[in-house]
Amino acid sequence: MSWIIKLLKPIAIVAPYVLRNSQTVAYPTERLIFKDRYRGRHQFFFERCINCSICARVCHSKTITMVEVEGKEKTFPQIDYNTCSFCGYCVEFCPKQALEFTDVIEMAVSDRSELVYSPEQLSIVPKIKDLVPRMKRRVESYLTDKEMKYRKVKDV
Amino acid sequence: MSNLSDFISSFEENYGKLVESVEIFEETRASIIAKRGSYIEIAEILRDEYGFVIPIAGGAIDYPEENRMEMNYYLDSPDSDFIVIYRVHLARDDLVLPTMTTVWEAMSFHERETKEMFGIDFEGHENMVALLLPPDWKGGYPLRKDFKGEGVE
Amino acid sequence: MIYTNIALGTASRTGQTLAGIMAWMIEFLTVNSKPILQVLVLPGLAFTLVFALVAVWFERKFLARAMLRVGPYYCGGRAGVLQVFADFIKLFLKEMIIPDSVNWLFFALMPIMVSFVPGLALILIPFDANWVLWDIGSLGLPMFLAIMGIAPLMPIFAGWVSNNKYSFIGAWRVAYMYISGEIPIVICAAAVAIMAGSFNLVKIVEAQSNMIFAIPQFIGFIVFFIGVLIESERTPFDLPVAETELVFGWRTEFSGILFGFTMMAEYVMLQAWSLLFITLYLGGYSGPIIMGNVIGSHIFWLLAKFCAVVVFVILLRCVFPRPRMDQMLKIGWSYLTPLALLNLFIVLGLKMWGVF
Amino acid sequence: MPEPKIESEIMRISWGPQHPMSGQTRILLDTDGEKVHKIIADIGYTHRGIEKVLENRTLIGGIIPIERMNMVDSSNIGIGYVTACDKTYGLEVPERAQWIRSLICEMGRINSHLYAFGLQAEATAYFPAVFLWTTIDREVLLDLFEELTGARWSYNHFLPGGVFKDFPEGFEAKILEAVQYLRRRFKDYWNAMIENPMFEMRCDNVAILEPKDAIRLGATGPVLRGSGIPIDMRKEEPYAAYNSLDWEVITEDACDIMARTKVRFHEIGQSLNMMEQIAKEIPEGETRARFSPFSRAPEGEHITRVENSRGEMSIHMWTDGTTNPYRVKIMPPSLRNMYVFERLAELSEIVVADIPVVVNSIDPWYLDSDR
Repeated sequence: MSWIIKLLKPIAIVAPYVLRNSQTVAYPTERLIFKDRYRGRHQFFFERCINCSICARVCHSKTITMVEVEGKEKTFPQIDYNTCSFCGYCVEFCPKQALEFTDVIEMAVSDRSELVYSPEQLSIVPKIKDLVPRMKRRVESYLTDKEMKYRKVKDV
Repeated sequence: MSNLSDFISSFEENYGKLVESVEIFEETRASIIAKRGSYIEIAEILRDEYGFVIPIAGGAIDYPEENRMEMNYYLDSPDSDFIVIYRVHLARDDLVLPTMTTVWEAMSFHERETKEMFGIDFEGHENMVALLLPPDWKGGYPLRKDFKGEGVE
Repeated sequence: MIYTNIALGTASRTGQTLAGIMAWMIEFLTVNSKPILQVLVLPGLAFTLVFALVAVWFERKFLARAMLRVGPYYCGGRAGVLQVFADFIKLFLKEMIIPDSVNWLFFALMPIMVSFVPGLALILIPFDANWVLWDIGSLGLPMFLAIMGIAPLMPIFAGWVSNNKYSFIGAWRVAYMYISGEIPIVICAAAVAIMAGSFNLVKIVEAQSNMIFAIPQFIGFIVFFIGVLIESERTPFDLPVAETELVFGWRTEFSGILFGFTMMAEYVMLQAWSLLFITLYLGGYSGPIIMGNVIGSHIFWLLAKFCAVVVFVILLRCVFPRPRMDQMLKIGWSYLTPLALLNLFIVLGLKMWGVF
Repeated sequence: MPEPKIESEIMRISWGPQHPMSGQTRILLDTDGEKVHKIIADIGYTHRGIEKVLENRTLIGGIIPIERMNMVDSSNIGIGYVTACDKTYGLEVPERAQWIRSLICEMGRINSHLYAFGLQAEATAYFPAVFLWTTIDREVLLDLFEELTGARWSYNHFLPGGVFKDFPEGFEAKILEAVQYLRRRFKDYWNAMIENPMFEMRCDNVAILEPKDAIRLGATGPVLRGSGIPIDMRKEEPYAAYNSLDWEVITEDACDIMARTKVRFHEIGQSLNMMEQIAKEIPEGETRARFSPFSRAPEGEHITRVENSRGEMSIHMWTDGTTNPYRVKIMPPSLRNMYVFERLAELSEIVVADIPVVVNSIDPWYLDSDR
């Protein structure tokens, strides 16, 4: 008789799973809120930068190059997102916190050259709403006793 | 032989002559530099007498300015808390070594990789085929210091 | 009485105007003519097709929930209802690639036969007391088992005709599996027939009026159910289509609507076997039994039990992994067949001491 | 009467990189239809030459390529390289940083073992329910990683001399809540998968690896501990904070696939206990020793041995005074386990249908073995 119980136990465990709601985020309509340390796209602040190019030297895959910016005589970092690995060294070792991370990850482009962000482009961070037009609400995850659920944080 | 110091002392007076040098390196590793002549016998002694049966890995390093290469094997034993690095020096122009697969069978992968990365060929290795690089790789030996990317059109 | 004579071809009611097969055919149609609704809709064509579509949709949504995801989402509102029609139309419009080293007639015919032959057996199932499409009386059960005996040959021919190493191995796996699954089923069906005293499916259902056969023949109930899983290639026994080892078993070479037919075949086989399982063990179309008498026998009960069985079979798909081929045959031969024989002896014992 | 020799013609099946269950490698099987006589592992499909890449990067810049050697378990590789850098620079890592390093390593180990479960379930055609359960349970850990380090898999939160950032406030409570949640979830795994009779039928005494063979062939990690030999680098050469946490090495002595799966399962239990201890008893203090990213590495030669989720991973680093390492020799665990897998066909009875289950019980990570 014991092996009949052994046969029925997995069924008894898997069956209630069917009643749970799905633990997926419907991306274009709902978008997760990332934690504040999330390493998304950079944001560059012209006024804080002292042009020391530590970020260019510390970058392990040499994606940051210092480029001229018209209207200013100093050179500022330009990030090539083709080879950036989002390791965070430039943000960490910049003495004046001129580079910071945002939680923008919608960076799909149709041409590789568009992925090379000039300093001006880096300093303007588009709002999530116009990056993801069909987005209705922002959600975050929380743990209940049996499953991980997603709840609405704010409407957008 | 669980203790490092008495392993060194016993190995020193038994086989000190057959080996170039035995020293403690980084206080939990024993580094033995072997002579080309008695290379396999010392390996068998290490395995049978001192119980180093676990083959961890094998790899080479290239010193172009001293015109030599060094092949080292990393060995461990279940009941010792230290590992042995069994090294041998090779002149850069005759890179030939007897294979270690007769002593530790699992070294065959590492020897195949060293052959294609450094150019040291191991006689007696039964299926010396490229391990990581594509079989039709025409270029030089990538991990050598003087490798400038030939063979990659 | 009349039908057995006609079947045996000895007597003839009307004058022998047209000789031979044509006479028998017209004779058969006039005597056995059923209202068009029964032929086309319920036990007939529409029920099979609708069940295949609904089952595909239900399985994808149900198993998605078991895997904590959503399943088809965008087609037709949030329930993904149109997903199945989208798949069907996609398969319909896809190009049918017929390899040139293959006898194209058989290659195109086999998937159709694979889903057609099990469909034949559906017309023997009694949906209500007089709601049997092909009412051949006491030949019901043996004819069903005969048709379902031919059904496994179709995947074997399909695998053979597609002339591909993987599908050849898959075809022979089908052969091993069906033989090991068929014999316990036939023995259990025999036990049910003995207890009910007749081969007529309607009489079997009526014999279960005071107690459904699942309770006295519990062992036969379990063995028959596992046999149904083996026959309809449902996980945990879907070895011929084991994608982890053979690419897709005997279905690898078919594409387009031919592949659509092979997918439908799986559901038609499941439908046929589970309907027989319900008529033999769960009291077919008779309603629930309270204090010894049947509340009301209506087709609704048959469909309700059918849905319950199909849901349980689909749930099993995400509970059990798939055994190896030799373990599978060991289950079939050294566990199911002796249990089926044991069940037969129990039934004979009950019959002899007049308990039933 | 001599036993009739069955003339079975051997055909060589290529279990190619495109096979649904093969991963990024190719396995050549000499088989006569069912029994597998010989396995030849043809690895190297994902060779990126990481050892050469490390030679033209600064010591600190090498952390990022080396963590991409095994994305699922990148923390247990990064810790090896960073400990080697600590020894090279002679840095004294503060106590709190050691505890944070152990926490990230243990969370990486759970993450990697969960992924191994998912593949194991899918290999026995468990209709990937369990694979998706593990993916969603890993989500809990990835959220913790995201909160602490900012990235979801390649964290590179380690720096020579400590870690990047300290815990965000209220992080210990989140760790404890995640640990309770995962413990509840693992009862389901144990009952639904390991106690499952069909799973036992597929896994019991299949592909048996005797202890003496395991040692001779150089098996490591759960493969070695599944054959009853308690070798674990966290006990042999304690690094990070493993000597101040109390846990024990898990071994099973059934030597088959089920034993290896059970070793991974109980190791997750141990890692959860460690996470709980760290969350409760982490000492105070700053988390990074003084270190500049451009400093030159003093001349030297150091070996560190670290317990990756798949076994012992050692790094032998030669430095010659410039900012770049002279040579870094990486000894991945999956290369040693792949050799064991090659020899397994001669040691025990394997059938073609068993290959996916056997490969996933050894759980090699092909990017790891190819470097």
